[in-house]
Order: sequence, then structure tokens, then C-alpha cells
Amino acid sequence: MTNSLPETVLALLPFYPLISFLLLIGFGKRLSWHMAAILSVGSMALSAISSFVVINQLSVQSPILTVHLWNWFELGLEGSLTAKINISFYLDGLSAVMISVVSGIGLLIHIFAAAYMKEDENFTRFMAYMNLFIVAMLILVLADNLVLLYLGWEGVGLCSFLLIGFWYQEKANVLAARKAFIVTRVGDTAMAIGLFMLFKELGQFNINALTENANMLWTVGDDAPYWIALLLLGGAVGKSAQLPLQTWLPDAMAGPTPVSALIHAATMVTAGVYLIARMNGIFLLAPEVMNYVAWLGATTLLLAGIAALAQNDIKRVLAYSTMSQIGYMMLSLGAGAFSAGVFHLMTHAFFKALLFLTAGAIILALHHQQNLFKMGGLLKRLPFETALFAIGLVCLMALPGSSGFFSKEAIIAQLWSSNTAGPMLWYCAIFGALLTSIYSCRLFFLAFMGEKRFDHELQPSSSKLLKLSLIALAVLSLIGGIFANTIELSLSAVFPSIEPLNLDEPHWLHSVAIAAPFVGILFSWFYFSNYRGSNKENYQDNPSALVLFCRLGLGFDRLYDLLLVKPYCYLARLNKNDLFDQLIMLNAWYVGICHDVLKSSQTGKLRWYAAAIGLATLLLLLTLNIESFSLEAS
Amino acid sequence: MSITLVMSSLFFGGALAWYIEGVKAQSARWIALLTVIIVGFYFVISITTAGLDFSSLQTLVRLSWISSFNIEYALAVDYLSLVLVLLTLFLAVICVLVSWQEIQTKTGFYYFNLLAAIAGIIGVFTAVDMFLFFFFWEVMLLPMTALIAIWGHENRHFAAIKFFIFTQVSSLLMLVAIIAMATIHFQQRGQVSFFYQDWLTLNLPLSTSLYLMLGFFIAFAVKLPSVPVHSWLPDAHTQAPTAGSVLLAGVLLKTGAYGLIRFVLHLFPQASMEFAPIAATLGVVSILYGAKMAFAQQDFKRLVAYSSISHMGFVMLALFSFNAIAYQGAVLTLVAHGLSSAALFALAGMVYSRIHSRDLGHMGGFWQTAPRMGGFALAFAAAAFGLPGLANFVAEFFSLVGAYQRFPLLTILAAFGLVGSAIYGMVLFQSAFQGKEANRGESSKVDDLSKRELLVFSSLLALLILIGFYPNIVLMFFQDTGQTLVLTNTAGGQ
Amino acid sequence: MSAIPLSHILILASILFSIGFVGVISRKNTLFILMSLEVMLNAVGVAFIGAGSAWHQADGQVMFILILTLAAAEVAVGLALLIQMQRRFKSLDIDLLSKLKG
Amino acid sequence: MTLLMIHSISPLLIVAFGIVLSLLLIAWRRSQKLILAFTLTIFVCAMLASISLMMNLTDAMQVTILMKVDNYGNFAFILILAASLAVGLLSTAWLTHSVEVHDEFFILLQLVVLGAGILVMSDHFASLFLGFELLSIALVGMVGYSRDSQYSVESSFKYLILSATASSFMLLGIAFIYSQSGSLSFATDLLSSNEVSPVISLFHHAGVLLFLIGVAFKLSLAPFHFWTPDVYQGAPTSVTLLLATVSKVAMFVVLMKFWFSQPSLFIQPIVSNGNTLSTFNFMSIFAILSMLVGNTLALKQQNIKRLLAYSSIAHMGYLLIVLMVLSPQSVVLAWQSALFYLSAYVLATVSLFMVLQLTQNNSCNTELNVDDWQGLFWQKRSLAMLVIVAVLSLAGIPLTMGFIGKFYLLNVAFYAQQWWLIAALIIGSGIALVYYLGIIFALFNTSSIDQHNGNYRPLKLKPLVNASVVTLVAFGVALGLYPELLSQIFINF
Repeated sequence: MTNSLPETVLALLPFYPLISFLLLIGFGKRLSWHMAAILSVGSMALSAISSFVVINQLSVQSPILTVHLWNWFELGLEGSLTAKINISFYLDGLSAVMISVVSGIGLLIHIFAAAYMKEDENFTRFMAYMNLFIVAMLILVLADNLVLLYLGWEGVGLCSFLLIGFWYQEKANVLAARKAFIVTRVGDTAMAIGLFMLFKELGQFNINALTENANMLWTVGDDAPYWIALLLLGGAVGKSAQLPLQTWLPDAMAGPTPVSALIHAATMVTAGVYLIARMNGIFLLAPEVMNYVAWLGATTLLLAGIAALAQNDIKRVLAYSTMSQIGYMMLSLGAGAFSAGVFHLMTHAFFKALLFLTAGAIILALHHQQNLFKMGGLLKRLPFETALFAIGLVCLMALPGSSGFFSKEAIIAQLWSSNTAGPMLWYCAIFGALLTSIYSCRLFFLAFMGEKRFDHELQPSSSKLLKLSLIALAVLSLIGGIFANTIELSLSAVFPSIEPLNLDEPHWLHSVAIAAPFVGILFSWFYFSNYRGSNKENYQDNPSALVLFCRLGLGFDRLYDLLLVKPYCYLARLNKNDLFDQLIMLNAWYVGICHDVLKSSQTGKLRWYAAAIGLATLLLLLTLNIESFSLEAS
Repeated sequence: MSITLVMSSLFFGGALAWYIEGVKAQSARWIALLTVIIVGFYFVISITTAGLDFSSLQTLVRLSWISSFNIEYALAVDYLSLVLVLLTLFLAVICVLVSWQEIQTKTGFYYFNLLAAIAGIIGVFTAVDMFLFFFFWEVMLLPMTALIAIWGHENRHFAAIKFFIFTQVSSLLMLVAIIAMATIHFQQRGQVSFFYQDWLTLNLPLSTSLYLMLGFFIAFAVKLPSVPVHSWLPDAHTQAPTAGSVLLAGVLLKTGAYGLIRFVLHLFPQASMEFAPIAATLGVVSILYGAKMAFAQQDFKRLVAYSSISHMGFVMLALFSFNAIAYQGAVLTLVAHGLSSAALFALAGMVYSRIHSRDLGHMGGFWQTAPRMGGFALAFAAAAFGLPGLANFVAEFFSLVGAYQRFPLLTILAAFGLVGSAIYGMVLFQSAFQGKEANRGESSKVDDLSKRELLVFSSLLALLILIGFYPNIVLMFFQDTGQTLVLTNTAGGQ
Repeated sequence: MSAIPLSHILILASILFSIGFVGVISRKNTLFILMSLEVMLNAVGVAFIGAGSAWHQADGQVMFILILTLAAAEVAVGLALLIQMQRRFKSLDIDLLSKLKG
Repeated sequence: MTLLMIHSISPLLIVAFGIVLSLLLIAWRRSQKLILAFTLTIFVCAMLASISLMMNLTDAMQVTILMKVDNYGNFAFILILAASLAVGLLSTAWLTHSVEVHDEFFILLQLVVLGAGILVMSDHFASLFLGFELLSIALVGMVGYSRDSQYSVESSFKYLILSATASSFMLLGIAFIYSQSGSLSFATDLLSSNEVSPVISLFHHAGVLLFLIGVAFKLSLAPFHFWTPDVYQGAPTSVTLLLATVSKVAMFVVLMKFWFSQPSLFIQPIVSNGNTLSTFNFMSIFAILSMLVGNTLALKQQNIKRLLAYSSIAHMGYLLIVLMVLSPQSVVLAWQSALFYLSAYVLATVSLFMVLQLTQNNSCNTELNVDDWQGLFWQKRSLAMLVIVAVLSLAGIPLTMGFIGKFYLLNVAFYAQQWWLIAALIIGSGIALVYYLGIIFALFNTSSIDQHNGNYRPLKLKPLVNASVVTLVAFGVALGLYPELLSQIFINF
């Protein structure tokens, strides 16, 4: 193959972690911590460097870089061209953003994880999974066709499963992992059906060709793109933990904290957003679905925000917050503001990773205490972590100047006059921002202010690696806004520009949007004042029914349990012995009965035997009579 | 090349193993292993040097056998049979290796049965005289039943009888259909013939061919197996010794699919077209029902057995969708499922040899002491639920994409099998390898894989990954066949 | 002399035969069973002779002679067995012979 | 009576003279060995005569009005002789147990063979009757032969009385037929040209029916099967073998002869002709009932002899399929099928009874259960192999003759479009597998060997016996693999 240098770099980019994965799995526990850490982090660093190299190669003149590795398989139907499914990578503005996030944040989280998980006896296995995850994620975002994308898609799902259940000896973790995998699998199935439909309609899987063909064949509002987009949305919803498949994400917090940061905040859960952005060509042909996306996003962001208000576990607050933020991204995509959505994806990756990792550091210092009501007063005791966490929360609340501000404002600004969104959704977004700041404040007050409520001595980690990665993330979160223009530019080639409706935008729109988080802070300052105080009595966690309802994910779990899980298990149990088998064995039983009956006719009595002969003869003679007479008659 | 030589050397190798055991204990397995490997190499070398174009059936041998019925000893191969024979020979090695320690009593006779079953299966894949085909079809049952009945688990006699009766009754229907075909040949051509290629040229009225097709279809559906005639499989699998299960799942089920392809679809194209909606529905029902039943099981092997039913449903659905993609998918499913289910059953055997139980409730937390085994188990479970990158994904993808072209609604339903398979795959993997270590009393420590077991698993996994990322090594043989199949069918349908 | 219609002879034979058969299945004493068998055989004889005379052939009578021989042979064997039975069971009740069953 | 005729019935004459000579021999010297050797010699001579006859005979040969010698009958007679040879050989093993000299047994054996020979050659109701009674009465003697056995009286009484009842049914049937047709030859039919009154034709139909009932009794077809298991169980093993093979083969062949010589069989297609329709129907009913009832009864049976009795009911049911032919062309196929199936059946039955007799001697137990064969495979492989081949043959599994036989039957059934019979055959075979496989699995069962070891003397077979066991296995498999060896013979008939 005569590839140019950038192409070679691109081709190799996802495979460094793969090599590391194989080595780590192959040698297992025989590797020392140093070796394992160097291997995994080093391979990540290679990928990250490669990413920046190839991204720098992109320019306005050549906005796309592709590399073909090998032909995976060919799908040939008679009468049409065969569709070649290749293992090929495709790099454009969108995937560039994604790989920089994945490999960049991935590298930082790997560094953190190497320090964080140092004491774990299965350290190598952990790092191996993390590496494998990065491989799958990179393939997902670089895939030039939907089948390869699906490979990455399922791959990240598997890694997520493995990492959630990393501490596999706990029953709860195992169940959480299973739930995550199966729930996302439901979405994946929808996506797979979407793929079948796409292929039937367009005979293609290559993303660019699909978009082109779709624009040629269909007009806006056709049935086919509607169904396809809807099914793809199903996949996205599953992966990105949006309604109605959001229930797995809070439970997924059972995994180690770096996992939550990497997979369940920064990268994997945003794959759904990436998918919709990537398939914008199809989605734009189905405005109704765009509308659904927007509404789904809005609903999720509100519900998740409400649920976040009621959590007592620091990671679960963050998990709901992630759902809510992805809701924003979805909302943005649905409104046609693709660039803004992707930009928010990036900034969210920065600050949410920061939040999770800091939370991890705190949890580590607190001897794996995750309950907010058992924290408090960390402001004085862990000032470094508090500062970092505060930075993260500021970004989350989108206070002006932070990276979150730029991205979220960009989204909100486009909602009002969007084709597929509108003022209603704008209000939702604003209310969501309000909720965000309220639960952020609540979290901050509970964890960092007030009095100490934990028993053990604090054990803050002194690892330099840990701090290094946290600081890097904090810096990124703060200054993330400066990438706005670069990203806008690089994405402009990917997404078509959509003419907004000519609605009169009221002049107060922007000011309200900026003011919303502050209102939230003010509100919580007073409403949660007892969380700031020193009275321990105020911290009793005795939730009302409503709070409990919210804490348990607004009853979705209960609902699905009742509607799907229970009936399935019940059916399974009911039919454990296989109905069909029983029907067939019924025959066997029946033959057995016949045997018994016939056997009892073998009485051994000679006279009965003779009588039986006579009886049979009589019967036969009678039938003969009937037959011959009826023949005569006819 | 000589298939006859392959079969007879397998048979006599087995007989030698049986004999040798009396002379020198523990040597039977070596003889068996050597036989299988040598035969495998011979087969590979002879097909590569044969210089024949296997894209259509190449008759290798044709001798008169029972002249009063014009029955011949006729063997022929094309790529389909070649691939399946290769799979059989490969799994034969696996079978010998997994039996290495497991079989401690009557080893000589065991290996004789094993090799005889393999020889019979190869016969099924290559016979083109229908009487001969039927002959092998039944003959392969005998050693298989013996494997179950002699070296099986606690309920082995029941399982073996059930297995035998299901197949026997259904195959008698096929025998009637075979006789009918021969008679029709007599009526049309003035001579009885059991030769497959002669039959292809027959001109059947649709109503007759529907009945005849059903005769074949039922026999193959039982073997495949498809709901509602599947219920021999869980019992047979559960009770069989490991190698028996491997052989059953790996290749014996494939004979059903092979029969569907070679006989049902090719001999009765028009009737199959007519019947396709029902068959495809059966396929979908198998997929969903198998997945659901697999989830309900507590027995490791039973679970895998039901998963096989589910997977074979994909084959049925794909075959009756009549297009090239689905056809390739079906063939690929045969190979992929052959490898992955063989691996899962081998795993079950290894677990059983360690804890002497197949009950998932008695398992748990194996990962602690047997991480390698856990890794492989995960990989094979992932193969079972169709993780991309492994062979099964490509196979299912082809099947479903192809099937969607013809039966969109059924395919959508079938796709929910993906969720079902994820559920049972998770249950299988997690309850055995994750969670707390179950309290198993005296022997709670589960050893990791031995070198031999590692060899078995890594070779299977390597093939699964290879086909998963480069399915063309199998598919390249079937580009044309798929087309011709579709062409004959569309021609027949008009 | 007007010939008796063949059908009458056959019906007579049938009736005789039935009587004999009823004897076989209703008598418990083995000796009577043997005798009932004789009745049956003789009923057949009647039918044969009647048929033979209707056809003006000797065949029917030949068959009757053969039947007589058979009856004699059967009774010979039967009586031998009867003696055995009497010796072993001290009874001629046929219902005692029901050890073999199932 | 020409010389040719005498030649053509020479096998029968040899047996008949053999009987007379045997009687003289007994008068001269009572020695079991001698009479055995003599009997066997007679059988072998008769067999040789039959074989030479079979090679020379090109067409059916009418010998007086009583007999018709053809190659089908000849072959059946060879089969009968072969089975009788086996009976003779097996019975010595059993007879030597008692002190008495049992010359009479062999005379009775020869009488049975003679009766069977007359049956397979007969073409006339009189010869049929003679053969039938010769067979039956001699058999009664043999069934009750071992006077010491607890069941001898019971089983021989059952056989005697029921068989006599059945033969009187048959005779009444013959009388009815004769009364309507005026001829005792098989080939005559109701004079179809004459106007027949309903009552008259009713007698004819009833006659045919009663005749068939008599035959069905002998063939132990359901619902006339009741005597079979009891007599099988009570009789000495070698006599059971005789009952299972010789009497069945002879009766079946004569039934076929009668059936196929019925002119009305093909005159009109089965529609509308009362006679054909009803007898056809009756035969189908017998066949289906036998297949199902026989197999069902055998299902959980533990006693091997009873089990074989029930299974023989089913096998006779299968065989009835060959009667269902629709055209004269298929008659040849029907004969071939029947003879092949009978050969397979005889071979398998002989094999099984041989093993039964051998193991019986060994365990001093006349009531052998399936369990008593447990672990036989690991003790005496050749015997177990014989059982396996025989049982598989009975079950109709490929590799064995039985499969080819079943293949023949299915062919006939398909030509005759007898779907119900095919269905019953398939279901019956399915049920049968349960007990056939049960026997085979018992052979392999290792669990109870240790407990039984006490009762078992280690099986030591004489080299000659061993050789014959191996020969039987080889025969079973060779004919299963290459049925041409046998079917080529039929082709020339």
C-alpha cells in the first residue's frame, strides 16, 4: 500500500491501544504496575499524538482524510452493485473533534486511572479493558461505513459492560453491568433494523454514499427516511441514555470512577449524539424525527435534572447530570444546531470528566464513601479537590466565561427560531439550566460546606499523576471556550447550514439565558441553606415519598420491571420445561397409557382370549354386512 | 482425491484405537488424534491439488451398489460440502482433544464411536445418491447415540432414545419422499434413479412437490432443529459427553441445514418458494423461542443447547429468503455457529470436569481463580450474542440483511433475537464467572486452563476472529452459488 | 325330493358353530372345551358336506374326512395335556392356567 | 404325476421320507446325537434339493391340483429349513440338560418342517389345511415338550385350544367359500358371470373373512394376537424360535399365494368392488392394528421372549403391506419385498434366540429379562454384537438387512399409495425404537455388572458356536451393506 504519512498515522491510530490490550491480557498479572501503566498510558499517548498529527493535516483545502485498510466483506444482491464493506477510516471535521476528545480525554483519564487503580489487584485487567474501550471508540468515530461503526458501537458496549462489572464479585455490580448491556442492546437492535432498512432502500452502508443517495432518492418527509431515522434514533437513545432507555446509566456508576468519567460521561454515552450528527443527511430528510429528537432531549434533560435533585450518591448526581447534558446535545441536534451540539459534547467531556475524576479522588480520600449526606466540610479539608470540583460545576452550570457557557449558550441561542424546535423547547432548555444550577449547588453545599459528617480520617491521594491529570482537565474546562471558532470552522464542512425560521426573537432571550443559572444559584443559596449550616440534624436523609420517587429514577425502573422484565422472567419460568417438548412428550405419555391398557387385556385367561377372537370376528362380520349391503343398495 | 479414503481411514483408525486400547492402555486417544490430524491434512492437500472447479458439484465416484433399485455409491463435492467437511474435520480434532481427560472408561470404544460418527457425517455431506445419503444420515446416528448412551450423564438413556426417535421418525418421512422421487423418476424417465443430479432435471407438478418437499423438510427441520420439533436437542446436549455435544452442535445440526440447502431448496425450488413464509416464520419463532428458553435454563449445557436452536433459526430464516446475501449468511452461520457452540460446549465440559455440576446455581466467581477461562468464556458468549468482530456477527448480519429484502416484518422480529441472545449470553457468562464464588464445599477452587484446553480454545477463538474480520475466506466460495440458487428459484417461481 | 337350499345348510352350520364357540368361551372345564371344539369342527363338516352335495362333488366329503382326522389328532393331544393338567393342578379348571400374562 | 413333478416336490419328499426313516431309526437305536445328526442331514439334503430346484425351475409348476411349486415357495422353504437347522442346533443344548433321550422332539421338528413345506407349496385349500394342521399339532407337542417346566401345560393348552378354534374358523371360511365357488383351489372365485343373490355373496365374503381370520391368528395379527406372548414365553426357547420363524414364514407365504391368486384382486380397481374393497380394508385394518398394538405392547416389556412376541406382531403387521398391490406388475416387487423382509426377520430372530439360548444356559434362568443382558457387551463382545445387529435389523436401521427390508416395504406401500399404512409404519417404528434401544443400551450398561457377577458364570463359548455367532453377524451386516447378494436371487424368479 502506498499511503502517505498522514494516512499511515491515521491507519495506525486506533491500534496502539489494541496492542497494549493484547499485551496486558496476554501477560496478565505478571506485569508490574509500572510496566502495565507505561504500556497502557504510553499507547494512549501514541494515539493522542497521532490524533493531533492527523487533525493538523486537515485543512480547508483537504477537509477529509480517508484510509482503506482491507475489505471486510461484500454484500451483493443480484441486479445491483455489490456493496463493499471496508475496514476504512474516514476523518473529517466531526470525527476529528471526536478523536481528539476520545484520545485526549482518554489519555488524561488513563493517567488518572493508573494512579487511581494502583492498589487494585486486577490493575492490568482494568487497564486492558480501558485500552480496548478506546480502540472500539476510535473505530466507532472513524468508521467510514455504518457496519464498522456498529462494530465500534457494540465494542464500546461490551467494554462498558466489562468495566461496570469490573468488581465482579459484588452482585450489584454484576447486575448493573448486565442491565447496561441489555438496555443498550435494545437500542442497538433498533439501530440494526435501521441498517437493514437502509440497505434495502439504498444498497449501501458507506456513510457518504448513503447521504448522497438519500438526497437523490428521497425528498423531505418521505416514509423511508422517517423510519430509518427513527430506528437510528433508537440506537442513539440507547447508547446515550436518553428517554426511554436511560435507566441503565445511573446504575452504571457501579464501575470504578475512571470508567464513569471516560465511558459514562466523556465518550461512549455521547456516541448517540455522534451517530445523529454523522447521519444528519438522513435525519434532515425526516423533520418529524428531528422534532422527536429535540423533544426527547428536552424531556430527558428536565427529568434527569429533577432526578439529580433527589440523589444522595455523588456519582449518581453526576450521572443524572450527564443524562441531562446529553439531553441538551440531543435538543441541539434536533433543532438542527449540529455544531453547537458537538461543541457541547466536547466541553461536556472536559468538565464532566473533571467532575467525575475529582469526585473519584474525593471518594478515594473518603474510603469509598459516596453518600453525600456522609460528606460535608470538605472545603477546608480538601481545598485542591474542592477548587477543581468547583471549576467543574461552574462549567456545568454554564456560568459566563467557562467552556460550558459557550457551548450551552450556542445551543440555547438557536432553539427559539429553529425549524424543528421552537419557543417551547427554548423554555425547556432554560428551565433545564435552572435545574442544573440548583442540583449543582445542592451537590456542592452537601459535599463541601457545612460540617464534617464522616467518621474516618481523610486519606487524600498524593499521587502526582492524579493531580496532573486533574489540573489538565480543569484547564481544559476553563478555557474550552476558545475552541469554539476552530470547531465551528471545521464542522461547517460537515453539516449543512440550515436557514432558521424568521421568527421574531424577543430581545430578552440572551439575557434570560445567561441569567438562568444565577437565578438557580440564588434560589439554592436560600433553599438549601440548611445544607450549609452546621446543624447535623439537618442532614438526616429521610426522604419523602416524592424525593424517593425521584431518587429511584422517576419510576422508570419500576415501570420497565413491571412491564418487561417481570413478564419475561415469568414467561421463562412458566415455560421452563418447554411447552413444545411437553406436547411431544404427551404423545409418549399417551403411548404409555395405551401400553398399560393393552397390557391389561393380556389377562392370561384362555377363555378371554378365545372370546376376544370371537368378538373381533363378530365385529368384522358386522362391518362386512353393512358394507356389502350398502354396496348392494347402491 | 478420495472421500471414501477419508471416511474409511477414519473408520479404521477408530477401529484401530479400539483394538489398541486392549494392547496398551491410554494409547487409543493418540491413535485417534493422529488419525484425525492425518486425515485432515490429507483432505486439505487433496482438495488443493485436485484441480477441480468446486463451484458446482463435482462427482468423485460413482459405482453401482444395489442394482435392483439402480442405487449407486456416488459421492460428489462442491464448496458447500468442502467447507462443511473441513469444519467437521477441524472439530474432530477439537473433539478428540476435549475428550482427552474426560473419558476414562472404555476409551477405545469411545474413540471408535467418535471417529465413526465423524466418518458418517462426512458421508452425509458428500453423498449424492439419495439412498446413500439416507444411509449415512442414519449411520451417523448410531455412534452418536452410543456416545450419548454410554458416556453421557445421569439421564443418558432417555436422552439418547429421544434423540434417536426424533431423527428416525422424521427421516422415515424423508425416506418415503426419497422413494417417491425415485418413482417419479421412473414414471418420467422409465428408470428408477436415486442419483441427485438426475432428480434435478425432473419436472414436478407443484402439488406433488409440496408434499415431497415437506417430507424432506421435516427431517431436516428436526435435525436443524427448528421449533416445534427441537426438543430432543436440549436433552441430547445436556446428557452427552463433551465431545458428543461439540459434535452435535458443531456439525450434526449442520447436516440439517445442509439438507435444506442441497435438497429442499434445489430439488423443489418452486415448492420452497411457496413454503417460504411458513419456513421463515418457523425460523423466527425458533430464534425468539430459543433465546427465551435459553434464558430460562439453569443448566449450563441446556442453555447453550437452546441458544443453538436460536441460532439455527437464523439459518432457516436466511435460507428461505432466497437471496444471495441471506444464503451466504446462512452458510457463514453454519461455520460460525459450529465454532462458537463447539467452544461453549467445550467450556461446559471443562467447567464440569472441575466442579462436577452443570448447574449455573453452583457456579459463580470462577474468574477469581480462572481468569483465562473467563476471558475465553466471555469471548465465546460474545460470539453467541453476535458481537461484531467475531464470525457470528457477520453471519447474522448477512442473514438478516438478506432476509430483510424479502421478509421485512419477520426480520424485524428476528432482530429481537439479538436482545434475547444478549440476555442469555450475559446470564451464562455472569452467573458462571462473575459474582461471588459459590460455596461448593470441598472443591471450591477452579483451576485455570491447562495447556491442552488453552490450545482448544485459542484455536477456536482465532478462527472466530479471523472469520469475523475477514469472512471472505469462507464467503469467496459462495459468491456464485448464491447467485445460481437465486436464479433457479426465480426461474422456478415464474 | 326337493333339495334343501344350500343357504339353509350353511346357516345351520353357522348356528352349530356358534354354539360350539360359545361352549369354548363359557365352559370352565377343559374337557368340555375340547368337546365344544369338536362341535365346531363338526359344524364345519356339515357345511362342507352340504356344499359338496350342492356342487355334486366329492371334495366336500373328502374335506370332512380330513377334518375328522384332525379332530382325532387334536383330541389325542388335548387329552394328553388334560392328564398332565389333572396331575399338576388336580383340577380341570381352565382358568387356573393364567400364570402367563402381561 | 410325472417325473418332473416328483423332482419339483423332492424337498418335501425328502423330509417326508426322513420322518419315516427317523421313526425306524428310533426303533433301531435311541441316541440323541444320532437322531440330531440324521435330522440335520435330512434338512441339509432338502435344502440342497431346494437349491438345485430353484436353479432349474424357470416357471411355476403345478403339481396336481394340490400344489404349485414356484421359486418363491422354494426360497421360503429354504428359509424354513435354515431356521429349522438353527432350531435343531439350539435345542440340543437345551435337551442335553435332561437325562431322557429326546428323539421325539426331532420327529416333531421334522413334522413341523413338513407341514410348513406343504403350506408354502400349496395351491389348494385341502393341501393348505393339511399343512396347517401338521404344523399346528406338531407344534402343540413341541410347545409343551418340557413337561417339568411350570408353564408347559398352560402354554400348550393355550396354543392347542386357540389354534384349534382358529383353524375351525378357517375351515368354516373355506367351507363357505367352497359352498359358493364349488372349488377348493385358491384361484377360483365366485362365478362372476352368474347373478348372485346378496345372501350368497355375503357367504362368500364371510368365508374369505373367516379364512383370513384363521391365517391372521397364526400370524398373530392384532386383534388375534393374544396367544402369542403367553405361548412364546411358556414354550422352550428353541420352540419359540420355531413358532417365531417357521410357522410365520409358512403362513405368510401361503397367505400371499392365496391373495395373489385371487382373480378378483385386479379385475376391478379397488373402488366399487365389494369383495376387493372389504378384504383390502380388512387387511389394512389388521396391518395398522398390528403395527400399533404390537409395538405398544412391547413398549415396557421386560421379558425378552414376550418382547419378541410383541415385536413379531408388529413385524407381521409391517409385512402385510406387501399385500396391498394395485396392479399385477407390482406382484413381483411384493414377492421380493416379502421374501427379503422375511429373510431379514428370520435372520434377526434366529440371532436373538441364539443369544437367548446361550445366555439362558449360562444363567440357569429360563425367564430372561432385558436386564439380564446388562453389560453383555463388555463381557462377551461377539454375542452382544449379534444382539445389536439383530435388534437394529428388527428396528430397520441402516447397516442391517432390516433396513433394506423396510425400504422394500416402503416401496411397495408407496406404489400402492397406502398412506395410512405408511403413517402407521412410521409411528410404529418410532415406538419400537424405545424398546429396541432399551435392549441395546442394556448391553452397554455397566452399572449393574458387579451385582450380577455372582449369578453369571463367565461366558465361555465353544469355538464352533463362536464361529457361528461371528458368521451370523457377518451375514447380517454383509446383507445390509450389499443386499444384492440376496436380491439378485429374486430377480431371476
